[in-house]
Amino acid sequence: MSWSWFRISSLVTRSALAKPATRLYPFEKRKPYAKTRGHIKFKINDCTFCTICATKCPTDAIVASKNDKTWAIDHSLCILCGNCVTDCREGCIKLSPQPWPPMLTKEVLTFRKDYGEPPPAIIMPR
Amino acid sequence: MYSISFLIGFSLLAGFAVAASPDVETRSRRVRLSASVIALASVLLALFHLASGPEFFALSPGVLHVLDWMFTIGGVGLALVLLYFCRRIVAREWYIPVLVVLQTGLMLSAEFAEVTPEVAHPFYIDSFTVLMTLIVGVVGGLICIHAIRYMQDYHAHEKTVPNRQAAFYFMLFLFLASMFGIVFSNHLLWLFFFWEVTTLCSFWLIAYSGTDEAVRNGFRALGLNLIGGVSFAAAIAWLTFGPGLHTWELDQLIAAGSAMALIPAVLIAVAGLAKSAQLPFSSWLLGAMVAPTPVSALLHSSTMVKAGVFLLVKLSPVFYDTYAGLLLSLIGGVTFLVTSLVAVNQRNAKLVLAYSTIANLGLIVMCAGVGTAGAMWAAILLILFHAVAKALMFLAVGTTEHLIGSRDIEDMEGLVYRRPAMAAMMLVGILGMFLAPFGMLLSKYTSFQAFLSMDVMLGDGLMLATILAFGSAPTLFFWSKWMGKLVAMPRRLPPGTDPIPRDEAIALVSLTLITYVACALFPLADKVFVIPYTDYLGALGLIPVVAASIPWDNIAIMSLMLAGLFLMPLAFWLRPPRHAEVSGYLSGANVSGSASYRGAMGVERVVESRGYYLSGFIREDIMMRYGMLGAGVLIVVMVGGVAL
Amino acid sequence: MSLDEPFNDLPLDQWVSTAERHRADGARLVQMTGTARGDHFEIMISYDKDYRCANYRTRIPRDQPELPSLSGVFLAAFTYENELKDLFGISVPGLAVDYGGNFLRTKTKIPFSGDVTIKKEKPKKPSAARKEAKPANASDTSGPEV
Amino acid sequence: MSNTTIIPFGPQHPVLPEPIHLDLELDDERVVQALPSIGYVHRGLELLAERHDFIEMANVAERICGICSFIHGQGYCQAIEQLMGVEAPPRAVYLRTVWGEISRIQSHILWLGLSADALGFESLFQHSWRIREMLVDIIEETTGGRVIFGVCKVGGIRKDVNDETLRSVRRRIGEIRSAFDEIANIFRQDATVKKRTVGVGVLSAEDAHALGAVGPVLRGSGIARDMRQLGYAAFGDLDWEPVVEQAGDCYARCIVRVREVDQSFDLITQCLDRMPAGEISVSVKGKRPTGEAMFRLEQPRGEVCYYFSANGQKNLERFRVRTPTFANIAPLVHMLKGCELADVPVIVLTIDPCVSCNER
Amino acid sequence: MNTPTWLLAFGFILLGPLVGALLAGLDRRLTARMQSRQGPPLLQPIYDVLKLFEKDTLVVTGLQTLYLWGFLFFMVVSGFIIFLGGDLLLSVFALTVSGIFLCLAAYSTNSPYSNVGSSRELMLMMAYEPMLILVPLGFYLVADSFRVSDIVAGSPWQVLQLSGILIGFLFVLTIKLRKSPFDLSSSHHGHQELVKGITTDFSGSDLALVEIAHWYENTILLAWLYLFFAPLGLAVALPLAFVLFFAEVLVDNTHARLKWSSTLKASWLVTIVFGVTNLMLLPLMT
Amino acid sequence: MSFLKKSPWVLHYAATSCNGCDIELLACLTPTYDVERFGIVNTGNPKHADIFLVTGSVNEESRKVVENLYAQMPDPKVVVAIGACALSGGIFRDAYNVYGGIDKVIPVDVYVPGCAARPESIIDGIVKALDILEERAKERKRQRKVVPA
Ligand code: NFV
Ligand code: SF4
Ligand code: SF4
Ligand code: SF4
Repeated sequence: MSWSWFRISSLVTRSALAKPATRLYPFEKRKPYAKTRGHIKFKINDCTFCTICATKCPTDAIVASKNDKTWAIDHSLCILCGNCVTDCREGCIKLSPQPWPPMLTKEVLTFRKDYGEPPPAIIMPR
Repeated sequence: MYSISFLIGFSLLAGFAVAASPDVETRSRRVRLSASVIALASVLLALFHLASGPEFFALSPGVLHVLDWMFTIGGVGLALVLLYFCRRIVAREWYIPVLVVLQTGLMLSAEFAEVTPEVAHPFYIDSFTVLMTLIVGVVGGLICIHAIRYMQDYHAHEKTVPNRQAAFYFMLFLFLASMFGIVFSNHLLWLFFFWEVTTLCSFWLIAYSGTDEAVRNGFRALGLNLIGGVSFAAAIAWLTFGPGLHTWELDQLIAAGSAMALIPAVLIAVAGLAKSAQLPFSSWLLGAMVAPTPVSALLHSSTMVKAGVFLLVKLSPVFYDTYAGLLLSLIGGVTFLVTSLVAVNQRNAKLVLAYSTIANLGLIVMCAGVGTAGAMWAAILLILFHAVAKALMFLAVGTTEHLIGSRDIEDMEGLVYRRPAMAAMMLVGILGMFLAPFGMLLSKYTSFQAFLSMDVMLGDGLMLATILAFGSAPTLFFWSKWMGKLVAMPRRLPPGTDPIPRDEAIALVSLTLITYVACALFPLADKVFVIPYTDYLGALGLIPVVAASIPWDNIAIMSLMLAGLFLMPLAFWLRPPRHAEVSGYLSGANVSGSASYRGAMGVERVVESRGYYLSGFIREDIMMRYGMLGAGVLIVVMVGGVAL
Repeated sequence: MSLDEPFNDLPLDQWVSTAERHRADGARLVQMTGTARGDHFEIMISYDKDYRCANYRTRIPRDQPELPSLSGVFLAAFTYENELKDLFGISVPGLAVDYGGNFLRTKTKIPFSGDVTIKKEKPKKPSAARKEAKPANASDTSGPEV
Repeated sequence: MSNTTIIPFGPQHPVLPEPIHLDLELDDERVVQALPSIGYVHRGLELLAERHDFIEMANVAERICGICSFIHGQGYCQAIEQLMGVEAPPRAVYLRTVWGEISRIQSHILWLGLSADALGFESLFQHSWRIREMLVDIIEETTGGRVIFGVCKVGGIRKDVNDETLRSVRRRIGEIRSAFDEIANIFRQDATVKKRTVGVGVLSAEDAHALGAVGPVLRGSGIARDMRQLGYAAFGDLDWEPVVEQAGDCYARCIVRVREVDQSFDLITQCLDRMPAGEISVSVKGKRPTGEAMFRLEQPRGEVCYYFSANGQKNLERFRVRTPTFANIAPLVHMLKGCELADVPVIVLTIDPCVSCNER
Repeated sequence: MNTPTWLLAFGFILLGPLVGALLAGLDRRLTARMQSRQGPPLLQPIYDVLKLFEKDTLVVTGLQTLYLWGFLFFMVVSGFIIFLGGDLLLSVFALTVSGIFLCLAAYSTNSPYSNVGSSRELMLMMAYEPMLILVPLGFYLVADSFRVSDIVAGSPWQVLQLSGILIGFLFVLTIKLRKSPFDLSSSHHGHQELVKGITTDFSGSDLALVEIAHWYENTILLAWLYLFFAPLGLAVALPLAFVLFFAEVLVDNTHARLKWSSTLKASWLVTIVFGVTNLMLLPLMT
Repeated sequence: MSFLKKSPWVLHYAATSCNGCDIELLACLTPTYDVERFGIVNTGNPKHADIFLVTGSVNEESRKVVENLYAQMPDPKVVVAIGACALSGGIFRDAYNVYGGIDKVIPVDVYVPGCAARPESIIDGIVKALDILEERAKERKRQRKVVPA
């Protein structure tokens, strides 16, 4: 043992006496940063079903169809790159700072224009 | 008296009878019969002398005279035989014949001295002797029975070794006879004769296979034991010619106390140290491991080497509270510490056993040097438990070697599954060697107590206790490691099928039972074998008397532990828990259902776990060299100091 | 950066001698790799000395893909050569530590030799999605309330 | 019979956060031989260049590895820009440099934590990661991701960072720096840490050179080679020297990283001081990369080499990454010989192996 | 041997693990706080063990459960002896036997990690055994008995007389409690070269047995510490023992793990320098 | 009540992941998130684990490991797949050497999306897994009552 021991012991003792650095997550939630990429949020209102977002998506997480007026996203595929957000000319797609919650089954969230607003989610289990 | 002569005489005759057998069958039968008779006779003798004080036997002058002459002639004859064997020695060992001549010369000069001391009681029996008789008779007998089958297998394996089994058994029984002689003789000259006969037997049996190595090791054993012999002869010469004490009787010598008897006692102690392979002399016992295993079991662990410590314990009252005694204890201590550590290095089962034997003898020597009742108590019980457990271990290793073809501890992996019976017996043997609640550990307990209450100089007992504490640690390490190997899951070999040969099984099972029973009944053993002896010495005023040392609740708890050790496997065997079996954790690379994994380069590899030998940490050669040096210095100081 | 460090063509028989020359020069082996072309493999190698790279390229035919090993010159080459062996199926005689094609273990053997191709698939028709569409199970799938 | 214990070390092993496998042969505890085998993280992402066009491919490049993710993205984008002959605006270049250094610090602190853990120094591990988390907060605030930054794109960066944030970054960097100093001194001086690392896994300068070691492994052996000296991004304008240690043992490599963290703090401050204003990206519409070239960058673990071959198509012809870990495998095998079992994780960690980089 | 001591001894069998579990819980909590973490609830060790009983038990060989029972049994015996006021040296021996059973259990499984772990455990036993034996010897010299009941009734100055022994004991306590820098054979937190060392191949109820035995061990070791101060009376001795016990947590959190050879050398050195020297000087102090 | 819920021990394996999710997982264990609050311990050993946390898109080599680790975990157990890779292969799903998704290899109970999955999501995922774990424990108890051993 040498004097160097006191450095770490002082750090450790100070930490023991101070408040822990822990964020008590599920009980206390912190405010997300504006830029945080949590999940892809879609508003169908202005969508023209041009499918640009679908082609630009590197993982094919988005499937859009003009004929059926549907737009679907598979959150299990999305890597939150944000390409769709920048490429959508209508501004239908936003990045929400909240992460998509864990799922019990992998599901595709499908939006269809006919249902109007607010769009009910339609699920297709894979 | 008759029982004594019967034991010595019958053993000798049995030797001749066995050697003269016309064929193998007859010989086996005769060995079995004689061994049983010897064992039975020793048990009977024990029963007759149960828990009694010492008895001394006088002989009529005529008989005494005849016997005296016979022993003299025998002594000379022995010297001639040894000189005859010496024709095969190499130049470096020129000192052996010199030693033979020297000791015979000393002997004869004593014998033909002008005034020789009267010997009133040439033989005696006391409870310690009874214990030794039981060890020699029962354990020795069982080893002889074990040897029957073992030697057949041995010759079947070792084609090049000339088959001299007739002579082999003769030597074994001759050895038993002389062991009985040693434990019963009160006449120092006779004792010395028997002593030398055991040396001869040991030499011959070590060299049995006739290979260069065996012969070389045989001569090493002979040479080192002869140094002890010369020292013994010198003691006798001192007792004959020297000033002061003038006696040829062991009990007189002991009774004379340290003031009078220290010089001859120290000289005899050197002989005892050589015989029980204490440190500067240890190398012979390691070399002796080339002998067939029953020989190792009989001579080099349970009986002959015990003769050395037997004598030391006998002389122990002389050493009580003397510097010589302290030095003796230290020699034992150094031996204990060094050999325990070195044993960690070994993977050859017989070498482990050899080192541990030396270590345990060292422990006994430590106790002998202290010389209090407690120490003697510990020493005597150590002799008992060690003899039984070690014989069991040696025989088990021998049998296992024939069953699995190796005496390497690593090859005994998974013996519990491959050879459950063998493994169980070995486990009992190992447990007996070092674990609570078995006897060895008990004796250690008492040794601690004895050491702490000794009082030669400041810190002496503490020194010994510390040595004991440090020396026990490696013992624990290598024995547990061995047990670990036995219980490990076998990775390759399937269970063996061929049964354990009957003779070997008899010996092994009996020894296992004896080990267990000896532990269970140890309070009895202590009452029967030790207390009468120490009480007698106390009554003579040679040592301080103390009350029995182990309190009852300790005994109760130890019985509880022993019962636990017995009942738990039983309960487990009756109602085994049913759990799903999977293969071990191999970092997720398992090949399913086996002990192999997908390794680098696309090969499938079997995992292996070898024991730790600490070979980079404990260096056998260096440790032994320093140990020898240290113990050598201690011996020189002891002898020199006393002589001055 | 390194547009000014072009790849020099090197005949196969100078492969080892060039390495030896660079080694004597005190250069360091930076990397080795390959590319599968029509009927041959290109093997590229780079040596570095004082932050300057010397790059070489050699060609070995597909029907006899054999490259002399440099692991005798630069021991570091053995990882690259094993990789070439595993990914391109090039045999490298004289390899110091030869994994025998088990260094970088892949599902398809020698995937970089041009047999494995990964093309963009056609996006699925969402009509397929509609067929099996069913109403949402609100508790599981509703996104976070933002 | 031999006295070797054979142990499969990995692929799943708590000391290794990532799957790598070593066949260990031990005598008592001394390593007689250690043979690595890899392939647990091989995805074959170089071939994904056939699947994704060169713009999308930046996303793949970033996901070569989650630790050195940003510099992969940066290297990829820089290289494509050069092959296309466009130049990213200076603000983008400076921000890239800042992020690159932040990424280096977080990688080094992460490594310091893991190596403390391998030494059995749990509290030091926890405290290192506590400090790393402060850094991750900066990353999240400026980029929106915690480990995958996702800010680089061919032609510049995606999102600007406003000056107010930059000022707060500057302040926070100072705080982190003083928190880190405390930890750094423990790594530098603690007796048990030294006991476990000094003289362990020694790699001489000659061996390091011959075995092709890179990064802190090479610099820990006394050879000053740092690819940032090539002057890519803003490094040409900044004022710094490569960090070198002479001993070549685990301790030296550890100290190199500790000192590099300090150096990176400096570099970040320098960049923030000189941060140019202006555009953050240029349009690359209609341009395609052509030609072939090799590019080198300094990752936290050392020199990374990219090889590109493009022929004016949307998809690259060949994309190849030689990562620093790959170059450090040979030195690792060399160092492992003759060490002790307890040293294995320490030595393995001091090359800071990144298996997903290594196998791509 | 009167009624209260019997009560104490049987009380140990029943409540010993509970005390040990709380010690373990406190230990974990304190460790967490030292690492700036919130840490688990105090009863976490108990939850863990109860959970383990709910899990399946996978074994490599059925025999391993037997050895683990041996481990637990001898551990209980060892503590029983102490709380009965019995023989301390015998208690050490029982503790050793129990340790060996744990090693046997680990040896009997197939994973090289547990095998190396038990080899290391044996090495550690070899390292701490001499010191552990010196403690009763020291008590014997001051209290003239190995018996706990006599030691408790000894002189209040004994802790000063045995200060070297106490230091040595604290040193090996670090090994016994499996704390860094000597956490070689199994590990608190899974990040070491031996995975979980000795316990690698135990699961479900088998692992629970190990945990319970460790709880007993905690209590026993606390009792050992208590013995040093026992003559000072419960009110002084117990807090002191607690403080020293938790000083080990600080040690745990301020050291990197050492290697086995350093451990062996260090502990033997400490044993000699503090333990043996203390014993040798003892006659001068009395 | 089942104590499984109070003391979930986790095993983490990076099956062909890019490290991103693994770091986030490790971050959960460190002071800022400290999942030991819930009794969660990273055991590093399948035989002690209740929850299997897998990241990455699984290739041939890691498939064998994942299967083996899963088999070596004693029941009841749950599997949590973390990150886009583990859910579906993410960006690598077209690469030639990956299977894409842990559920192609072993049954997955909870899917935690994200690239990389954030520590908060991972904690949520584990909490979800706890309910399933408890459900399984209850189920087993019921079965045990029906069929006495
Ligand atoms: N630094 C780095 Fe990488 C790269 N390139 C490398 O081995 O970490 Ni994942
Ligand atoms: S979301 Fe935007 S890009 Fe996508 S289909 Fe609708 S309008 Fe087009
Ligand atoms: S964020 Fe990226 S991956 Fe996700 S849907 Fe948009 S384009 Fe696809
Ligand atoms: S999901 Fe994203 S961050 Fe996670 S392993 Fe896959 S590529 Fe890496």
